[in-house]
Amino acid sequence: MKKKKIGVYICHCGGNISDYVDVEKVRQAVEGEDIVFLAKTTMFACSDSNQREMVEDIKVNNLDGVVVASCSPKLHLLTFRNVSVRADLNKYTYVHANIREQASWAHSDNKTGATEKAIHLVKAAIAKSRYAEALETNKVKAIKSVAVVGAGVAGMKAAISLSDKECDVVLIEKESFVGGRVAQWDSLSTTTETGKEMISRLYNDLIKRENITILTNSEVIGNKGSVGNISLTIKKTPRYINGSCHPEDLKRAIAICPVEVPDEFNFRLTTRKAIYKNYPSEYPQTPVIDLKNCTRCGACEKVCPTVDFSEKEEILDFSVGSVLMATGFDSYTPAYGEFGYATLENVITLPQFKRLIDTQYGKLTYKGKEIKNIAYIYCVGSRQVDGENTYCSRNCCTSTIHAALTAKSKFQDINNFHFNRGLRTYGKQEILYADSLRSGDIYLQSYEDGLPTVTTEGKKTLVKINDILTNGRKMEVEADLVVLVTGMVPRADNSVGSLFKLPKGRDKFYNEIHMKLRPVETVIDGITIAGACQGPKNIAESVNSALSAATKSYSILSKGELETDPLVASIDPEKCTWCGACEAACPFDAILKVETDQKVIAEINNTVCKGCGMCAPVCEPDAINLIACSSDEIMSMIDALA
Amino acid sequence: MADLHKNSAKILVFSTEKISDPAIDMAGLLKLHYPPTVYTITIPCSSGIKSSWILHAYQKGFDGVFIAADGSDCVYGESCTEKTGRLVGKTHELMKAEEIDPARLRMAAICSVCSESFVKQIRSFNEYLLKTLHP
Amino acid sequence: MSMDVQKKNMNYDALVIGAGIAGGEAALNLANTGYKVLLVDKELSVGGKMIMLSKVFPTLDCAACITTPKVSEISRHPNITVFIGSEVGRINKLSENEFTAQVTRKPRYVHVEDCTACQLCEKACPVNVRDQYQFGLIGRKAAFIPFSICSPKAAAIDIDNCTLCGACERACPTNCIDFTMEPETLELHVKTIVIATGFNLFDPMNMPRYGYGQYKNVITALQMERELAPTRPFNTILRPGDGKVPDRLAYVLCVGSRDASVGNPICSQICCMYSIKQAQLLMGALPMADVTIYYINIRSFGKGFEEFYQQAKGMGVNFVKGKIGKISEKENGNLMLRYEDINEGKLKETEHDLVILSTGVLPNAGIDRLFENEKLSLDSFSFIGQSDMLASPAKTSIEGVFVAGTATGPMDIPDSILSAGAASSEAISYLIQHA
Amino acid sequence: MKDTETDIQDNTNPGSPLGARGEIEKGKTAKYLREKLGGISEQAKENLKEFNRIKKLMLDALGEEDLTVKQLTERLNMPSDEVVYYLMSLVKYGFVKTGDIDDMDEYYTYKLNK
Repeated sequence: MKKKKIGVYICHCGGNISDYVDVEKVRQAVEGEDIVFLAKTTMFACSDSNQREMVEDIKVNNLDGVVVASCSPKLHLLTFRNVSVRADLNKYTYVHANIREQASWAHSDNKTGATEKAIHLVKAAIAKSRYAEALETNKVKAIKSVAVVGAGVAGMKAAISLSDKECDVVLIEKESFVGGRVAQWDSLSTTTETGKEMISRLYNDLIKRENITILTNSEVIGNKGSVGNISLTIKKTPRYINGSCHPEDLKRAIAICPVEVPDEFNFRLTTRKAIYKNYPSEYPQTPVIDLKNCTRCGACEKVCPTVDFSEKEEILDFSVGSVLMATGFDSYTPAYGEFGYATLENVITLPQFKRLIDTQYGKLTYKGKEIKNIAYIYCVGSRQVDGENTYCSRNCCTSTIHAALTAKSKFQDINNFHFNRGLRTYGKQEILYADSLRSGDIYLQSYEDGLPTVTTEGKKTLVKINDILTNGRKMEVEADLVVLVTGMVPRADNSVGSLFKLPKGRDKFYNEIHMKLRPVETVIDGITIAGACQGPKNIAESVNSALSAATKSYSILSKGELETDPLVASIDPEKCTWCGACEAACPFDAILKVETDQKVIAEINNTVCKGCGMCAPVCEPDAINLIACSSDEIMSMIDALA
Repeated sequence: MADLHKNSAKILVFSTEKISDPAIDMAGLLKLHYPPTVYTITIPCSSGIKSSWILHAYQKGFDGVFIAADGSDCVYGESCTEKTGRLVGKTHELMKAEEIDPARLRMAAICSVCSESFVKQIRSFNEYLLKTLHP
Repeated sequence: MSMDVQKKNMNYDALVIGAGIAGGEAALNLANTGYKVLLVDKELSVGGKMIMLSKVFPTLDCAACITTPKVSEISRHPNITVFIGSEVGRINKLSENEFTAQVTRKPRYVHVEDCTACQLCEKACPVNVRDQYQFGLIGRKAAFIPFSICSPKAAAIDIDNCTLCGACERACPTNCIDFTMEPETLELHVKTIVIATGFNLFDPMNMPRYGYGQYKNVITALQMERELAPTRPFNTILRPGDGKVPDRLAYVLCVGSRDASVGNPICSQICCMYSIKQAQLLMGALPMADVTIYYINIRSFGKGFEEFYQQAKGMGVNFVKGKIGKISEKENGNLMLRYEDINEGKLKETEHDLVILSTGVLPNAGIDRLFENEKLSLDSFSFIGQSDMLASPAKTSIEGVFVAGTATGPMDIPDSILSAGAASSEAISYLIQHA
Repeated sequence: MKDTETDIQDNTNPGSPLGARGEIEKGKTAKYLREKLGGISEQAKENLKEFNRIKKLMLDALGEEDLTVKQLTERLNMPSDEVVYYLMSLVKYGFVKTGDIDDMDEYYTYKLNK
């Protein structure tokens, strides 16, 4: 084999690296390596001018490959692979060394150590480069269809956007009805449209589209394949109502049903029957029978002919190219006794309060008592000092002020007292805060080390605070109702997330690859995330991320074909003696037993192999190597690091 | 280099591209320091590590080898944990045969946000190796 | 006027106005889907405001590391044509998916394709004027490369300050400088438009009580951003009044935001976080310095923001809940800040040696006037109006015209990028539906 | 430069008669514009004069000894912020370099970059 000629570029990263790593010393340490034809330092390796210089260098000097030592390959591996391609090199000849996250930053306390480590890391990359060969990418047919998981506002908008782009969509909703959280709200800020009206508008748009399949009562329970061709198994629970139900029959059926259970749609403020609909205009318009609570008394069957208990659970299979996750959030449930929650009867959460004011007219009452003084305690379950939820839930300040103003305008003699920790009505939402101050709402503030308390004295409920806005004065409000401003938390049920192996961030919401470079993509190829499953967001922010994710999912598939890394396992037929150990180890059934030249050996099915390497260590005769991670490469990297 | 060895052992880390690498990167981002003689080789999945690589590292003078395993987060399936465990067991046997202290091979599950746990693990491993190998 | 307009045969699927991070992202999304895009920006480089920043919150990635690869991808994308140093003139909607737009290209006096950015012209030029890309902290030549990571990386001539001595031309090895260039106005046809014209910053000269302009050690946060950037003007942190290394720095938040008296009642959404970020960077650059942030409310609402705020507190940044009344200057250039300490309910006075004003976000006005036969509605703060703000945030009052990034109101970089994703999604859908 | 009917490529420049008109020589176009405009603006002229004056004063002063901004301010009898601006520009252009910082870690001295 002819000796390789490579170029090495060591990035200053404008000080991020060069403040701690002596990049010139690294350059000098590696320029003498036998295959290194040129070694340069550069202020920003990723800059346009350096990229051009690299292309020029490769072409002029007929380089066989390049190594860039800069930031994490998560950020710029693709950037430099593309540079190689522009210089007519195969992209797999490119090797990356991470001397920022794993050298300059990790060892910013030890410049000599960081420099030594960077030298070793670059030498290891050069060693790997010695073996890096030109590879053909695998071309995979991409199914132009996207599964959108979750039919809240984000999922619905993503589905519409994909459908507009002539992409097939299967919209999968776990609940019996679409609309998610937004369907639970009436009045929204910045618009006269109610949440329910907005959902109706989106639903009417969805159902007229032939390329969208809407599945309610449905859950993804199986997932096979990879980007371009993902086979989903979906379990669809029946509604036990066959065909469209006559409204009058339905009314009678609901009236006659003897079961009463707490209504989750109204956050358990009210009850519903076992056969139910959450609100009259709800979609789909067919009601549902909640079999978990149904006593099978048969009363509804008698008054409504469409009730059909013989319906069976269905298992459906869909093949899609990409999956867009829009599974939303849960509302934080306060701990028992947290600010009197569950121990005092007039303490409720913000979502409950919003349902309460939406469902009442004339007088505002709770548990039969008229409400005048309302105390709102902010940041319950968010910005926790002792708890795990250290993040701000972003939307609750605005949502609370909006609800408080709505209550004031809808009911008489309401006094709002806001026990906050610094209002975060960012951007134009500030206007709402100003309106609230103007309307006479009272704001009292504390720091995290002096949170308000909720106590009772006789029949009175008292909220006390040392108010920092009035020089730490002890203030006390007698509240008829205490509203705990609960924030957003990740879904407690993460079954679909774990099915797709979606990584979570420190806040336990799904994590994007990079907040600014790739904000809606996950490390799992072909799976995008949208809306509040990625972190707290308001409606407009959820929609923006939904449309971004839709564009990303679409662009992966729009060409009908996509390229995947050819980094699969390979078998040395000389060494292989077919013992079957590899076949047993492979989780993807990618290993076949074949007969050649009177010898039985293993063979890799390249289109199925995902390149995990699980087969390699179990092979007794050491006949299996992963392309680009072969024993030769790893051993030579170890030599360079030693 | 001699100076560096006084308080830092030479450790080879096998880390996985999608799960533990992001944690190690984030440790750098958060400037959670650990000894600079800790080097990472990235592989797709921890269950693909060959015993021969680990033994080679000891021959070349590494004090310790640390497997930052995917654990149950592995994108290639749940069998990863068990398979990685098995190959560590097998390697321990080989190490004993060559009279290498099996405790010089350590494994811990490092998820994509386990930066602090990674640094903690590495620091304690470093202390152990310094105590036993460079007293 | 119409005599000068050249009706070249130029058709694009989309016109993206503004090549900042939002416009760039929208252009890339459209181009990667196969559409021909014309990206227009009035500056000498693509990259907008973000490319000028040091590091960005809350991950402390350097801004250059995020912008430069995008900028590089934009400049070489086969489906993107970039007109920099260019302004969009009148726009007319002819039919459902047909707009005409005039674009005026101002002369750069340099043939970009021939320039090698060797900087010999810069060396030869005798003129020194304040560098707008360093916010006036330092000088630059009249023949100059705008900044080190600009794209295209090529020289430009600042004709207003040029003495036409010809030294640059004589020094240029590729003969790429050309003073015969003239502005030209082109009329083009596009099917859809994305507006990503970004924002302006509040000019603190409009608040005389803070002394900006008068007291030289009162600077804006954008000036501090440059002092902290890798391509920093002083190569260390100095106060511009006398070159002293500062050690008692103060941030004044909400300068020109949340303040109806200056006509901007809304919150600028980014100032708390960029100030906290700068404070963290300053703690690193000047380990002995005290950094105080005077705030009304800290709005660390985004993903990872609250943790970033707590991290700054942990590093020792001093947060004071207080409203600054007046700043006055001492003889030694230090500044006295009079403020109302909200916690103690007292008026107080503290001395600092450098004061940084965290100025707010204002609309980049004027774009609505370009539309001749349709009305582009604005909101009550003069940002571009969103016709369906919650369900389709990128839609404007004109069908086929979409809006991305801070043109609709203040937002941070991640939100700008998501908003650009939404605008390009709507534009792609529009192009497919009206093909 | 290009035929008007062709598509304009990335980053090309606005129109220029160069080449079209034989009489303007490449590399000597400043003269053309000066003649066309009938001279240059007074302000640009003044600005250049002022810069050259201050540059000379600063370089002369630093030629005698290394100085801080404060000392330069006194020698040149000009506002200290102007001194910072011009001095840092001269550092950027390579005439001056930054020396050591004083014992209080407050002010750097500056010296000629020989």
